[in-house]
Amino acid sequence: MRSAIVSRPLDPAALLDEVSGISNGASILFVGTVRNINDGRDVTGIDYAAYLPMAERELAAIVAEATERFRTPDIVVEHRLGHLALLDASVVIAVAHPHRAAAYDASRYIIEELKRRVPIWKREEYVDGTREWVGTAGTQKVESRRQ
Amino acid sequence: MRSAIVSRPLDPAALLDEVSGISNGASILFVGTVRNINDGRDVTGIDYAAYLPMAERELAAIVAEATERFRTPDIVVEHRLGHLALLDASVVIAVAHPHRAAAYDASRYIIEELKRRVPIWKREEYVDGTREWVGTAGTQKVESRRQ
Amino acid sequence: MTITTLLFASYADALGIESLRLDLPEGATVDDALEQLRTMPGGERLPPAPLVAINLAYARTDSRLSAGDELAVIPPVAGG
Amino acid sequence: MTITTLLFASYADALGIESLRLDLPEGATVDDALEQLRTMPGGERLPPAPLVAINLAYARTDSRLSAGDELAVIPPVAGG
Repeated sequence: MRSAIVSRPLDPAALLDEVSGISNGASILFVGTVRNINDGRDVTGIDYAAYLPMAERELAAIVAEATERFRTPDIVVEHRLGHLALLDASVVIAVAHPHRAAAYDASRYIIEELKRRVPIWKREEYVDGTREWVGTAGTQKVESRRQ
Repeated sequence: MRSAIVSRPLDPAALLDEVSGISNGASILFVGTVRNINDGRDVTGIDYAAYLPMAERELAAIVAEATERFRTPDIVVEHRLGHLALLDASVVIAVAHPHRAAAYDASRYIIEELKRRVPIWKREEYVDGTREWVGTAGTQKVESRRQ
Repeated sequence: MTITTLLFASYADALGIESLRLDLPEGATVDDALEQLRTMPGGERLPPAPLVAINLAYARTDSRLSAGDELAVIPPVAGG
Repeated sequence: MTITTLLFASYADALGIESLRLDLPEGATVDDALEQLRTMPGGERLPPAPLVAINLAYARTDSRLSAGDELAVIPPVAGG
Protein backbone atom coordinates (compact mmCIF):
# COMPACT_ATOMS: atom_id res chain seq x y z
CA MET A 1 0.00 0.00 0.00
CA ARG A 2 1.55 3.30 -1.08
CA SER A 3 0.52 6.64 -2.48
CA ALA A 4 2.48 9.63 -3.67
CA ILE A 5 2.04 12.99 -5.33
CA VAL A 6 5.01 13.63 -7.56
CA SER A 7 6.39 16.08 -10.08
CA ARG A 8 8.05 13.58 -12.40
CA PRO A 9 6.62 11.45 -15.23
CA LEU A 10 4.65 8.42 -14.03
CA ASP A 11 5.67 4.86 -14.91
CA PRO A 12 2.51 2.71 -15.13
CA ALA A 13 4.39 -0.54 -15.80
CA ALA A 14 6.53 -0.07 -12.68
CA LEU A 15 3.42 0.38 -10.54
CA LEU A 16 1.87 -2.73 -12.06
CA ASP A 17 5.00 -4.69 -11.13
CA GLU A 18 4.93 -3.23 -7.64
CA VAL A 19 1.49 -4.67 -6.81
CA SER A 20 1.74 -8.04 -8.52
CA GLY A 21 2.36 -11.14 -6.45
CA ILE A 22 1.84 -14.89 -6.54
CA SER A 23 -1.30 -14.75 -4.41
CA ASN A 24 -3.02 -12.29 -6.76
CA GLY A 25 -4.92 -13.52 -9.79
CA ALA A 26 -5.92 -10.13 -11.16
CA SER A 27 -4.21 -6.78 -11.53
CA ILE A 28 -5.97 -3.62 -12.70
CA LEU A 29 -4.08 -0.57 -13.84
CA PHE A 30 -5.92 2.71 -14.31
CA VAL A 31 -4.07 5.43 -16.19
CA GLY A 32 -5.55 8.91 -16.52
CA THR A 33 -4.04 10.88 -19.39
CA VAL A 34 -4.32 14.38 -20.78
CA ARG A 35 -6.67 14.37 -23.73
CA ASN A 36 -7.05 16.83 -26.54
CA ILE A 37 -10.68 17.78 -26.04
CA ASN A 38 -12.62 18.71 -22.89
CA ASP A 39 -16.13 20.11 -22.93
CA GLY A 40 -15.76 20.67 -26.64
CA ARG A 41 -12.62 22.82 -26.39
CA ASP A 42 -9.24 21.96 -27.93
CA VAL A 43 -6.79 21.38 -25.09
CA THR A 44 -3.01 21.54 -25.60
CA GLY A 45 -1.84 20.83 -22.05
CA ILE A 46 -2.76 20.93 -18.36
CA ASP A 47 -1.09 22.39 -15.28
CA TYR A 48 -1.87 20.39 -12.15
CA ALA A 49 -1.60 22.08 -8.75
CA ALA A 50 -2.37 20.78 -5.26
CA TYR A 51 -2.69 21.71 -1.63
CA LEU A 52 0.15 19.28 -1.21
CA PRO A 53 0.12 18.20 2.46
CA MET A 54 -3.66 17.76 2.45
CA ALA A 55 -3.67 16.05 -0.95
CA GLU A 56 -1.07 13.58 0.30
CA ARG A 57 -3.13 12.96 3.41
CA GLU A 58 -6.43 12.50 1.58
CA LEU A 59 -4.89 10.22 -1.02
CA ALA A 60 -3.27 8.07 1.67
CA ALA A 61 -6.62 7.89 3.48
CA ILE A 62 -8.41 6.75 0.32
CA VAL A 63 -5.83 4.04 -0.30
CA ALA A 64 -6.11 2.88 3.31
CA GLU A 65 -9.90 2.75 3.00
CA ALA A 66 -9.67 0.72 -0.21
CA THR A 67 -7.16 -1.65 1.38
CA GLU A 68 -9.55 -2.38 4.22
CA ARG A 69 -12.77 -2.35 2.23
CA PHE A 70 -11.53 -4.60 -0.56
CA ARG A 71 -9.10 -6.63 1.55
CA THR A 72 -5.88 -6.27 -0.36
CA PRO A 73 -2.65 -4.52 0.66
CA ASP A 74 -1.53 -4.43 -2.97
CA ILE A 75 -2.52 -0.91 -3.99
CA VAL A 76 -0.24 1.84 -5.28
CA VAL A 77 -1.41 5.25 -6.46
CA GLU A 78 0.62 8.12 -7.89
CA HIS A 79 -0.64 11.52 -9.04
CA ARG A 80 1.54 13.91 -10.97
CA LEU A 81 1.67 17.71 -10.61
CA GLY A 82 3.10 20.42 -12.84
CA HIS A 83 2.80 20.90 -16.56
CA LEU A 84 1.56 17.90 -18.53
CA ALA A 85 1.38 17.61 -22.29
CA LEU A 86 -1.18 15.63 -24.30
CA LEU A 87 -0.88 11.88 -23.61
CA ASP A 88 1.03 12.41 -20.36
CA ALA A 89 -0.30 10.35 -17.45
CA SER A 90 -1.70 12.46 -14.60
CA VAL A 91 -2.67 9.56 -12.33
CA VAL A 92 -1.90 5.86 -12.14
CA ILE A 93 -3.77 3.44 -9.88
CA ALA A 94 -2.46 -0.11 -9.60
CA VAL A 95 -4.48 -2.71 -7.69
CA ALA A 96 -3.86 -6.44 -7.41
CA HIS A 97 -6.17 -8.93 -5.71
CA PRO A 98 -6.73 -12.67 -5.61
CA HIS A 99 -10.06 -12.10 -7.43
CA ARG A 100 -10.89 -9.79 -10.30
CA ALA A 101 -14.22 -8.39 -9.08
CA ALA A 102 -12.64 -6.85 -5.99
CA ALA A 103 -9.71 -5.56 -8.04
CA TYR A 104 -12.04 -3.68 -10.40
CA ASP A 105 -14.14 -2.37 -7.52
CA ALA A 106 -11.11 -1.15 -5.57
CA SER A 107 -9.67 0.60 -8.63
CA ARG A 108 -12.96 2.32 -9.32
CA TYR A 109 -13.42 3.30 -5.68
CA ILE A 110 -10.03 4.98 -5.60
CA ILE A 111 -10.43 7.06 -8.76
CA GLU A 112 -13.94 8.20 -7.80
CA GLU A 113 -12.90 9.19 -4.27
CA LEU A 114 -9.73 10.84 -5.58
CA LYS A 115 -11.78 13.01 -7.92
CA ARG A 116 -14.22 13.83 -5.14
CA ARG A 117 -11.89 14.56 -2.23
CA VAL A 118 -8.23 15.12 -3.08
CA PRO A 119 -7.43 18.86 -3.30
CA ILE A 120 -5.86 18.94 -6.74
CA TRP A 121 -6.77 21.41 -9.47
CA LYS A 122 -6.08 21.61 -13.14
CA ARG A 123 -5.68 24.57 -15.42
CA GLU A 124 -6.25 23.70 -19.05
CA GLU A 125 -4.39 25.39 -21.87
CA TYR A 126 -6.30 25.83 -25.11
CA VAL A 127 -5.17 26.18 -28.72
CA ASP A 128 -5.95 29.90 -28.64
CA GLY A 129 -3.38 30.33 -25.84
CA THR A 130 -5.89 30.96 -23.05
CA ARG A 131 -5.86 29.01 -19.78
CA GLU A 132 -8.66 28.22 -17.36
CA TRP A 133 -9.02 26.42 -14.07
CA VAL A 134 -11.38 23.48 -14.45
CA GLY A 135 -13.89 22.57 -11.75
CA THR A 136 -16.11 19.55 -11.41
CA ALA A 137 -19.08 21.85 -11.85
CA GLY A 138 -17.79 23.02 -15.22
CA THR A 139 -15.01 25.41 -16.08
CA GLN A 140 -14.78 28.34 -13.70
CA LYS A 141 -14.39 31.55 -15.60
CA VAL A 142 -12.74 33.51 -12.84
CA GLU A 143 -10.92 36.55 -14.07
CA SER A 144 -7.41 36.56 -12.68
CA ARG A 145 -6.22 39.58 -10.72
CA ARG A 146 -2.64 38.37 -10.96
CA GLN A 147 -2.26 38.60 -14.72
CA MET B 1 -9.20 -3.15 -32.07
CA ARG B 2 -7.22 -6.37 -32.01
CA SER B 3 -7.24 -9.74 -30.29
CA ALA B 4 -4.84 -12.65 -30.37
CA ILE B 5 -4.23 -16.01 -28.77
CA VAL B 6 -0.50 -16.52 -28.46
CA SER B 7 2.09 -18.92 -27.09
CA ARG B 8 4.65 -16.33 -25.97
CA PRO B 9 4.87 -14.22 -22.81
CA LEU B 10 2.48 -11.27 -22.75
CA ASP B 11 3.68 -7.68 -22.51
CA PRO B 12 1.07 -5.62 -20.61
CA ALA B 13 2.92 -2.32 -21.03
CA ALA B 14 3.07 -2.75 -24.81
CA LEU B 15 -0.69 -3.31 -24.97
CA LEU B 16 -1.28 -0.23 -22.84
CA ASP B 17 0.81 1.81 -25.28
CA GLU B 18 -1.09 0.31 -28.19
CA VAL B 19 -4.48 1.64 -27.04
CA SER B 20 -3.45 5.02 -25.71
CA GLY B 21 -4.13 8.12 -27.77
CA ILE B 22 -4.65 11.85 -27.36
CA SER B 23 -8.42 11.60 -27.50
CA ASN B 24 -8.55 9.09 -24.62
CA GLY B 25 -8.59 10.30 -21.02
CA ALA B 26 -8.59 6.89 -19.36
CA SER B 27 -6.83 3.61 -19.99
CA ILE B 28 -7.61 0.40 -18.10
CA LEU B 29 -5.29 -2.57 -18.17
CA PHE B 30 -6.51 -5.91 -16.82
CA VAL B 31 -3.84 -8.56 -16.25
CA GLY B 32 -4.81 -12.07 -15.21
CA THR B 33 -1.93 -13.96 -13.61
CA VAL B 34 -1.31 -17.47 -12.31
CA ARG B 35 -1.72 -17.52 -8.56
CA ASN B 36 -0.46 -19.98 -6.01
CA ILE B 37 -3.77 -21.06 -4.49
CA ASN B 38 -7.05 -22.08 -6.13
CA ASP B 39 -9.97 -23.61 -4.26
CA GLY B 40 -7.63 -24.10 -1.30
CA ARG B 41 -5.05 -26.12 -3.22
CA ASP B 42 -1.40 -25.16 -3.72
CA VAL B 43 -0.87 -24.50 -7.42
CA THR B 44 2.60 -24.55 -9.01
CA GLY B 45 1.68 -23.84 -12.63
CA ILE B 46 -1.06 -24.00 -15.25
CA ASP B 47 -1.25 -25.43 -18.77
CA TYR B 48 -3.64 -23.48 -20.98
CA ALA B 49 -5.18 -25.20 -24.01
CA ALA B 50 -7.73 -23.95 -26.54
CA TYR B 51 -9.90 -24.92 -29.46
CA LEU B 52 -7.80 -22.40 -31.30
CA PRO B 53 -9.82 -21.35 -34.37
CA MET B 54 -13.02 -21.06 -32.34
CA ALA B 55 -11.28 -19.30 -29.46
CA GLU B 56 -9.83 -16.74 -31.86
CA ARG B 57 -13.26 -16.24 -33.39
CA GLU B 58 -15.09 -15.86 -30.07
CA LEU B 59 -12.46 -13.51 -28.68
CA ALA B 60 -12.61 -11.34 -31.81
CA ALA B 61 -16.41 -11.29 -31.54
CA ILE B 62 -16.27 -10.17 -27.90
CA VAL B 63 -13.85 -7.37 -28.73
CA ALA B 64 -16.05 -6.26 -31.63
CA GLU B 65 -19.09 -6.26 -29.33
CA ALA B 66 -17.25 -4.18 -26.73
CA THR B 67 -16.05 -1.76 -29.39
CA GLU B 68 -19.61 -1.13 -30.51
CA ARG B 69 -21.27 -1.24 -27.10
CA PHE B 70 -18.81 1.09 -25.39
CA ARG B 71 -17.95 3.16 -28.46
CA THR B 72 -14.19 2.93 -28.56
CA PRO B 73 -11.95 1.28 -31.15
CA ASP B 74 -9.06 1.27 -28.69
CA ILE B 75 -9.24 -2.28 -27.33
CA VAL B 76 -6.53 -4.94 -27.48
CA VAL B 77 -6.79 -8.39 -25.89
CA GLU B 78 -4.22 -11.16 -25.79
CA HIS B 79 -4.56 -14.60 -24.17
CA ARG B 80 -1.59 -16.89 -23.72
CA LEU B 81 -1.57 -20.69 -24.15
CA GLY B 82 0.92 -23.36 -23.04
CA HIS B 83 2.66 -23.81 -19.74
CA LEU B 84 2.57 -20.82 -17.39
CA ALA B 85 4.42 -20.50 -14.09
CA LEU B 86 3.26 -18.58 -11.03
CA LEU B 87 3.03 -14.83 -11.73
CA ASP B 88 2.92 -15.34 -15.50
CA ALA B 89 0.19 -13.34 -17.23
CA SER B 90 -2.44 -15.51 -18.92
CA VAL B 91 -4.58 -12.68 -20.28
CA VAL B 92 -4.15 -8.95 -20.83
CA ILE B 93 -7.02 -6.61 -21.72
CA ALA B 94 -6.18 -3.02 -22.63
CA VAL B 95 -8.99 -0.51 -23.14
CA ALA B 96 -8.73 3.24 -23.67
CA HIS B 97 -11.66 5.63 -23.85
CA PRO B 98 -12.32 9.36 -23.61
CA HIS B 99 -14.13 8.68 -20.30
CA ARG B 100 -13.24 6.38 -17.43
CA ALA B 101 -16.66 4.86 -16.71
CA ALA B 102 -16.92 3.35 -20.18
CA ALA B 103 -13.31 2.18 -20.02
CA TYR B 104 -13.96 0.24 -16.81
CA ASP B 105 -17.22 -1.17 -18.13
CA ALA B 106 -15.67 -2.31 -21.41
CA SER B 107 -12.77 -3.98 -19.61
CA ARG B 108 -15.12 -5.80 -17.27
CA TYR B 109 -17.42 -6.84 -20.12
CA ILE B 110 -14.54 -8.39 -22.02
CA ILE B 111 -13.12 -10.47 -19.15
CA GLU B 112 -16.57 -11.72 -18.11
CA GLU B 113 -17.52 -12.71 -21.66
CA LEU B 114 -14.09 -14.24 -22.25
CA LYS B 115 -14.50 -16.47 -19.21
CA ARG B 116 -18.02 -17.40 -20.26
CA ARG B 117 -17.59 -18.07 -23.97
CA VAL B 118 -14.03 -18.51 -25.21
CA PRO B 119 -13.11 -22.21 -25.49
CA ILE B 120 -9.94 -22.20 -23.41
CA TRP B 121 -9.19 -24.68 -20.64
CA LYS B 122 -6.63 -24.84 -17.92
CA ARG B 123 -4.99 -27.77 -16.21
CA GLU B 124 -3.56 -26.88 -12.83
CA GLU B 125 -0.42 -28.49 -11.45
CA TYR B 126 -0.28 -28.95 -7.69
CA VAL B 127 2.61 -29.23 -5.26
CA ASP B 128 2.02 -32.99 -4.94
CA GLY B 129 2.70 -33.36 -8.68
CA THR B 130 -0.89 -34.09 -9.71
CA ARG B 131 -2.66 -32.18 -12.48
CA GLU B 132 -6.34 -31.50 -13.03
CA TRP B 133 -8.47 -29.73 -15.59
CA VAL B 134 -10.36 -26.89 -13.97
CA GLY B 135 -13.96 -26.08 -14.87
CA THR B 136 -16.07 -23.11 -13.94
CA ALA B 137 -18.31 -25.48 -11.99
CA GLY B 138 -15.36 -26.62 -9.87
CA THR B 139 -12.51 -28.93 -10.69
CA GLN B 140 -13.53 -31.87 -12.84
CA LYS B 141 -12.04 -35.04 -11.48
CA VAL B 142 -12.05 -36.95 -14.73
CA GLU B 143 -9.77 -39.95 -14.67
CA SER B 144 -7.56 -39.86 -17.74
CA ARG B 145 -7.50 -42.87 -20.03
CA ARG B 146 -4.40 -41.58 -21.74
CA GLN B 147 -2.06 -41.79 -18.79
CA MET C 1 -22.41 -39.17 -43.84
CA THR C 2 -19.15 -38.50 -42.06
CA ILE C 3 -18.43 -35.70 -39.60
CA THR C 4 -15.29 -34.77 -37.70
CA THR C 5 -15.62 -34.72 -33.92
CA LEU C 6 -13.20 -32.89 -31.65
CA LEU C 7 -12.76 -33.47 -27.93
CA PHE C 8 -10.85 -31.20 -25.56
CA ALA C 9 -9.31 -31.06 -22.12
CA SER C 10 -11.08 -33.37 -19.64
CA TYR C 11 -13.30 -34.88 -22.36
CA ALA C 12 -10.29 -35.74 -24.51
CA ASP C 13 -8.66 -37.33 -21.46
CA ALA C 14 -11.84 -39.27 -20.64
CA LEU C 15 -12.12 -40.86 -24.10
CA GLY C 16 -8.38 -40.94 -24.74
CA ILE C 17 -8.76 -39.22 -28.10
CA GLU C 18 -8.84 -35.64 -29.39
CA SER C 19 -10.23 -36.09 -32.89
CA LEU C 20 -12.25 -38.78 -34.63
CA ARG C 21 -14.57 -39.31 -37.58
CA LEU C 22 -18.11 -40.43 -36.93
CA ASP C 23 -20.38 -42.10 -39.48
CA LEU C 24 -23.96 -41.00 -38.97
CA PRO C 25 -27.19 -41.43 -40.94
CA GLU C 26 -28.35 -38.46 -43.02
CA GLY C 27 -30.34 -36.05 -40.85
CA ALA C 28 -28.56 -37.04 -37.66
CA THR C 29 -28.40 -34.49 -34.86
CA VAL C 30 -25.69 -33.58 -32.36
CA ASP C 31 -27.52 -35.76 -29.83
CA ASP C 32 -27.11 -38.74 -32.17
CA ALA C 33 -23.38 -38.05 -32.39
CA LEU C 34 -23.12 -37.75 -28.61
CA GLU C 35 -24.97 -41.03 -28.20
CA GLN C 36 -22.38 -42.70 -30.42
CA LEU C 37 -19.54 -41.13 -28.42
CA ARG C 38 -21.06 -42.49 -25.20
CA THR C 39 -20.76 -46.06 -26.49
CA MET C 40 -16.97 -45.63 -26.71
CA PRO C 41 -14.65 -46.49 -23.80
CA GLY C 42 -14.77 -43.52 -21.40
CA GLY C 43 -17.77 -42.06 -23.22
CA GLU C 44 -19.95 -42.63 -20.18
CA ARG C 45 -18.00 -39.79 -18.57
CA LEU C 46 -19.48 -37.18 -20.89
CA PRO C 47 -22.17 -35.10 -19.11
CA PRO C 48 -25.84 -35.47 -20.16
CA ALA C 49 -25.88 -32.16 -22.06
CA PRO C 50 -22.39 -30.92 -22.88
CA LEU C 51 -21.69 -27.66 -24.66
CA VAL C 52 -21.14 -28.22 -28.37
CA ALA C 53 -20.05 -26.18 -31.37
CA ILE C 54 -20.64 -26.88 -35.05
CA ASN C 55 -18.10 -25.35 -37.43
CA LEU C 56 -16.72 -23.00 -34.73
CA ALA C 57 -20.07 -21.68 -33.48
CA TYR C 58 -21.94 -22.76 -30.36
CA ALA C 59 -24.97 -24.91 -31.25
CA ARG C 60 -27.86 -26.73 -29.60
CA THR C 61 -27.62 -30.48 -29.20
CA ASP C 62 -30.78 -30.95 -31.27
CA SER C 63 -29.14 -29.24 -34.26
CA ARG C 64 -28.91 -31.32 -37.46
CA LEU C 65 -25.48 -32.17 -38.75
CA SER C 66 -24.32 -32.11 -42.36
CA ALA C 67 -21.62 -34.15 -44.04
CA GLY C 68 -18.20 -32.67 -43.37
CA ASP C 69 -19.28 -30.73 -40.30
CA GLU C 70 -16.78 -30.21 -37.50
CA LEU C 71 -18.50 -31.00 -34.20
CA ALA C 72 -16.66 -29.92 -31.06
CA VAL C 73 -17.67 -31.18 -27.62
CA ILE C 74 -16.66 -28.45 -25.25
CA PRO C 75 -15.92 -28.87 -21.52
CA PRO C 76 -16.73 -25.97 -19.19
CA VAL C 77 -14.45 -23.19 -20.37
CA ALA C 78 -11.84 -21.78 -18.02
CA GLY C 79 -9.97 -19.05 -19.85
CA GLY C 80 -8.71 -15.88 -18.29
CA MET D 1 -6.06 35.66 17.31
CA THR D 2 -4.22 35.09 14.06
CA ILE D 3 -4.82 32.30 11.57
CA THR D 4 -3.17 31.44 8.30
CA THR D 5 -5.46 31.35 5.28
CA LEU D 6 -4.57 29.58 2.06
CA LEU D 7 -6.19 30.13 -1.31
CA PHE D 8 -5.76 27.90 -4.36
CA ALA D 9 -6.31 27.80 -8.09
CA SER D 10 -9.20 30.01 -9.24
CA TYR D 11 -9.68 31.47 -5.73
CA ALA D 12 -6.01 32.46 -5.52
CA ASP D 13 -6.31 34.06 -8.94
CA ALA D 14 -9.50 35.90 -7.93
CA LEU D 15 -7.95 37.50 -4.84
CA GLY D 16 -4.45 37.70 -6.29
CA ILE D 17 -2.92 36.00 -3.25
CA GLU D 18 -2.19 32.43 -2.15
CA SER D 19 -1.50 32.87 1.54
CA LEU D 20 -2.37 35.52 4.14
CA ARG D 21 -2.77 36.01 7.86
CA LEU D 22 -6.16 37.01 9.21
CA ASP D 23 -6.76 38.64 12.59
CA LEU D 24 -10.01 37.42 14.07
CA PRO D 25 -11.70 37.75 17.45
CA GLU D 26 -11.47 34.77 19.81
CA GLY D 27 -14.23 32.27 19.03
CA ALA D 28 -14.48 33.28 15.38
CA THR D 29 -15.75 30.72 12.90
CA VAL D 30 -14.76 29.88 9.34
CA ASP D 31 -17.73 31.97 8.20
CA ASP D 32 -16.23 34.97 9.98
CA ALA D 33 -12.94 34.42 8.17
CA LEU D 34 -14.73 34.09 4.83
CA GLU D 35 -16.61 37.31 5.51
CA GLN D 36 -13.29 39.08 6.01
CA LEU D 37 -11.92 37.57 2.78
CA ARG D 38 -14.96 38.85 0.89
CA THR D 39 -14.13 42.45 1.82
CA MET D 40 -10.80 42.13 -0.01
CA PRO D 41 -10.42 43.05 -3.71
CA GLY D 42 -11.70 40.05 -5.68
CA GLY D 43 -13.20 38.50 -2.55
CA GLU D 44 -16.69 38.98 -3.96
CA ARG D 45 -15.83 36.18 -6.38
CA LEU D 46 -15.77 33.55 -3.65
CA PRO D 47 -18.91 31.38 -3.74
CA PRO D 48 -21.46 31.62 -0.90
CA ALA D 49 -20.36 28.33 0.71
CA PRO D 50 -16.93 27.22 -0.48
CA LEU D 51 -15.30 24.02 0.63
CA VAL D 52 -12.87 24.61 3.47
CA ALA D 53 -10.29 22.65 5.42
CA ILE D 54 -8.83 23.37 8.85
CA ASN D 55 -5.37 21.95 9.49
CA LEU D 56 -5.57 19.62 6.45
CA ALA D 57 -9.04 18.17 7.16
CA TYR D 58 -12.32 19.16 5.53
CA ALA D 59 -14.46 21.20 7.92
CA ARG D 60 -17.84 22.92 8.09
CA THR D 61 -17.97 26.68 7.67
CA ASP D 62 -19.58 27.07 11.12
CA SER D 63 -16.52 25.43 12.74
CA ARG D 64 -14.71 27.55 15.35
CA LEU D 65 -11.15 28.52 14.61
CA SER D 66 -8.23 28.53 17.04
CA ALA D 67 -5.11 30.68 17.05
CA GLY D 68 -2.53 29.31 14.64
CA ASP D 69 -5.02 27.29 12.58
CA GLU D 70 -4.39 26.82 8.89
CA LEU D 71 -7.62 27.53 7.02
CA ALA D 72 -7.71 26.47 3.38
CA VAL D 73 -10.44 27.68 1.03
CA ILE D 74 -10.76 24.95 -1.55
CA PRO D 75 -12.13 25.38 -5.09
CA PRO D 76 -13.97 22.44 -6.67
CA VAL D 77 -11.30 19.75 -6.90
CA ALA D 78 -10.32 18.37 -10.31
CA GLY D 79 -7.69 15.71 -9.78
CA GLY D 80 -7.33 12.57 -11.81
